[in-house]
Amino acid sequence: MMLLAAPAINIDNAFLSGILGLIAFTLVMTVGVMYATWYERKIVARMQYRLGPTRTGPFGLLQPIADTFKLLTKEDLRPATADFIAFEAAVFAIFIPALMVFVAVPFTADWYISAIPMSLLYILAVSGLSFIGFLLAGWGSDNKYALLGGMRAAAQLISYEIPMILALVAVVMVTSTLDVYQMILYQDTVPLIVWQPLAFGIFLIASVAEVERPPFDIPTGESEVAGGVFIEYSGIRWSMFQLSSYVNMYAFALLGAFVFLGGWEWPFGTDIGWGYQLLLTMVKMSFFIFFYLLIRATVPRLRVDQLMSYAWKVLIPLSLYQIVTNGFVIVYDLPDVAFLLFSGLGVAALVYSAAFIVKRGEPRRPLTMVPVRATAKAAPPAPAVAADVVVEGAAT
Amino acid sequence: MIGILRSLTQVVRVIGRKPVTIQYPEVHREIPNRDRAFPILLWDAPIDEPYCTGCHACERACPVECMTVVMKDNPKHATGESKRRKIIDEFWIDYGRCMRCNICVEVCNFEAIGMNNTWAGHELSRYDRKELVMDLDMLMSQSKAGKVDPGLRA
Amino acid sequence: MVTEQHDRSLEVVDIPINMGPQHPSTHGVFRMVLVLDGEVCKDVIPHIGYMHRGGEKLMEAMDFRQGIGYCDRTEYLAQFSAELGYVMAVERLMELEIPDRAEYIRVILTELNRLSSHFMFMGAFGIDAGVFATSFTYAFPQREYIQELFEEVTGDRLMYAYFRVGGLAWEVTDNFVQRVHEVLVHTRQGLRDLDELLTKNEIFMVRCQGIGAFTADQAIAYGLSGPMLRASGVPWDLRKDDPYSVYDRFTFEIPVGNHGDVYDRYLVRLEEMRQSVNIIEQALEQLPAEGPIVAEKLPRRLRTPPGEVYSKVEAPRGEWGVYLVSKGGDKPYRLKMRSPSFCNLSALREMCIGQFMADAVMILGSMDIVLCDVDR
Amino acid sequence: MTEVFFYIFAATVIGGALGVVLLRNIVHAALGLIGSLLGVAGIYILLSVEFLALVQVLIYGGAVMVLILFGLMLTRTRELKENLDGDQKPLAAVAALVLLGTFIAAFANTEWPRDVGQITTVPFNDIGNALFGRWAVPFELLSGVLLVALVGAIIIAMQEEGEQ
Repeated sequence: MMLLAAPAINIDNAFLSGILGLIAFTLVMTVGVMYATWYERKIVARMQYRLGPTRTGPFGLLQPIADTFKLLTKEDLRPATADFIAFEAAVFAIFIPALMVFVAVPFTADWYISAIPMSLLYILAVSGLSFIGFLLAGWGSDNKYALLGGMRAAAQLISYEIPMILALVAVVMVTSTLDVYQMILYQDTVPLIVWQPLAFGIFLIASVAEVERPPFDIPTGESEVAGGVFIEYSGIRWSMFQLSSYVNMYAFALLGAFVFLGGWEWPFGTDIGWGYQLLLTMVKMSFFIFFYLLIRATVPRLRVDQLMSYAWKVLIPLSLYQIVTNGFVIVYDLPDVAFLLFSGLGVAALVYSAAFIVKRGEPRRPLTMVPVRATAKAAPPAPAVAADVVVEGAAT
Repeated sequence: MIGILRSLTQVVRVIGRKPVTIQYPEVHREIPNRDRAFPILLWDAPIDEPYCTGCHACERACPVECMTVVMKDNPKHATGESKRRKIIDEFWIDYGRCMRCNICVEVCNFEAIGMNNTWAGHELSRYDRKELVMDLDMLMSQSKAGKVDPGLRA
Repeated sequence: MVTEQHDRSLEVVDIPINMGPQHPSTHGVFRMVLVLDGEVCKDVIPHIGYMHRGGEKLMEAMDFRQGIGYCDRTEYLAQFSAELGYVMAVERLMELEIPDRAEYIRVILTELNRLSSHFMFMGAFGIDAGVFATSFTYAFPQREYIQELFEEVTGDRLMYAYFRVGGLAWEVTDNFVQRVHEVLVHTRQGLRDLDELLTKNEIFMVRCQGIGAFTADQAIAYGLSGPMLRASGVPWDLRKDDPYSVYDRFTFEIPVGNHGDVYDRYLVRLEEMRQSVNIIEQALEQLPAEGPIVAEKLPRRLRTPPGEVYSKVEAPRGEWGVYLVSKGGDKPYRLKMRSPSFCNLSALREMCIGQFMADAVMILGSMDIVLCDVDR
Repeated sequence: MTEVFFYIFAATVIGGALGVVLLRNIVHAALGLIGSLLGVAGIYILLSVEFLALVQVLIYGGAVMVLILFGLMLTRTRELKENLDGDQKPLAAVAALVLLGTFIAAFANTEWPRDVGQITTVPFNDIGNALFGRWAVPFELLSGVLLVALVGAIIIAMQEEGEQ
């Protein structure tokens, strides 16, 4: 039984090491999330001609700590008509599964909390539990916005879990293991993103939906349901929601890095030290995080019916296609390139699908331009003024 | 998908551009000479008295009636130091009501009132709205100290 | 132990949801009650009046110069258009001849104001669509350059009170023409940014297309004006159809939509901004270098002859009209503002019924209302 | 140590089940059901059938509960004031007693494995092979039934929408 701090300490008791690992992990994760928010604010600010936090400490580095203290000392409100049990339990029902996912995550070759033989299934099963919290929060807040948000959240989580699981099933067919650790070892030469680009694309999209980040943030859509399920929460409870949403983001980024990008195995193998492995994992993870941030700043929110139809009409058929073609390749023992071939065709379909969902009804006609001619005589012209002014800061 | 990719490249391109943020309390944006914040009274430095004679023109013209003017006989006129027979005694402007329309400046016959065009005219936050009612000393203090050069007059 | 008999059939209940006056996407203190069947709006009940201050009545108690400040405060995103409508009404009553230079400066500033107002729309509309403030921060720095120009010229960032009966309050700054050219560089960049970010984005398109569509007949029946009307396919623009000021001296194009939906309204506004840049450039070329900026023989105290007049201008949001009755003297006897926001907002219910809740937000955003203008 | 966990899980299962029956608030009862189902998953883990435990969490804890909660929350359960007991209470009691007797009889007559300490683990691959090899036909039949149910549900839902 490995311990989180296995390279440093050795504890034989499985329970003790597990509990210690969880505690240490929760603390590390909390700090990590605090700085994820800082990173997000800085990066997104630069995408928007802004600077982001600058006041607290150098480069605003103390901003997360200030925010934490603010949130912790804030008045904790509960609506008088809220359902006590549902309202209070919802926080934990979201928070605990989010952190439980990390029990099975192998950060490096010998650095994980618990080796679970079916860790992929475990991660999916546990992360799928969080919808209970959303439903309870939505119903327990006794607020119509929250109810609407909770229903949207549950429907969305359930819908996007299916393409996500199917995409991972396709990967499982290739690697023929349910253990994330084994899957990483499988990718010692070529990462799975090469053989299964379609599954990767589906996983990427579905994971954005699972962590409810834009463009799939309709359960909390600020401009529609004004915070959705979180609308009645404040202070520590609200920050726990935020914490778990970021922890979820980490979890899926890690899962993607392990399953599709080769985790700590590719391209250097297991021989390098655990420090480098951890670094490699983090780098791969931050690709995903950056992607999440990028589309957050760019893409508008989908509508709830479009969200559903995208999952059911595009992602699920494509993931089934991936499974079927994988089956062909495995049964008829075709070379690995066939994986890439079939999957690549699917990716083309996925790219096309974005245009496909746009199509509705008659074709668009461009604007008609009605010309207006000058009818009156202009005033005598002014003396020439330099029209080609060059302004600093204006990019071409 | 092409459209989304175009959006993404646009967003990434902006990362390289210069942010437009001005770090406000440390860096003050340069405000133009014509800027009009709130009306203040001007100080006739050579004679060492306000220009304002308390003629009530601005008070009558103010659309929101934020001014109160009381005039008195000018003591310096008796000694011959000043040509102004009457002079301002009390002057209140409620900055909380003023809508900064510039009309008081336009109607003033003595060029005695001007719009503050310094940052001091903008940074006027108070804890109590009663403190926004400025009396003669407050209205005059900036001009008296020679910090104001009202740019815009009409 | 027998309980009362109750109806076993499922009773379907619609959820009334109160949106506003403090909802993030109602653009001010607008409140609407959405009656939702699941996510679909079955009814929309708008509530207005939270901002009502009796502006028209206030202006009846003020002389013509004092009233200008209230025009700014009524239409606080298109102040110059509002001022122009009011000032033109008084000028028509007094039969004043406005010097050319003043007219050109008015046109330049009004068109710049249209740019700044449409920038505001682009930013807020992106947020309604769910772009995390990126459209907003693309639009606002560029809008800020325009605001700075206005501040240099008029002395104020928002409440200009610069157009006066008979001309302008004071001369523009010496480097005005050059400054406008500088600002236009930024404006073009902002237009490019927003165009790249939104126009072809598939998700943006799918959110906008086919939403809140109005045919030309419906649009005319509801008295829509401005981009809302033009998006529905009616090429009606007061700058073309009833030219005021010196608009008959410019060559430009009026964009007209073919679908009448939210996406067309967005496109029409985007194209209008390009045309505004075009008009400003022409106006800068034609702007007389020197000349009076105030009409001759302007009395110190403005007094109108008795009579009534309706003057209208093409404001960014549509037809901004001022109906003014005078019985002589220095104050209007009766003043009525025909505000485009109010008339456009009347179509909200018709547009929203049968659409999704998220679409209702988009439709409201596409109307680009100014609540102060609605309530007055 | 394992016993402690067993008792914790067992208490969760029984407590959750009691909650389902006894709690007045129907959403709280559903919460009890979730607890009960997750407790069962815990017992599966103690029995070293992780696959079953995870599937229990995934299917019962996830998919089934979401339907129940959806249904309960979208109906106006809070205003459901009337007594849910009917005048058939004695009959129900008789039925329950008969069921209990059957269970006890079955429990007593079953021949349980002697060695409780030894847990025979079933390899995950065997389950898969059995499911798609030996039991392939029943499995496919079952999925056909489910598909029919799914299509039927869609048709019913579409009809209701059309009626409005």
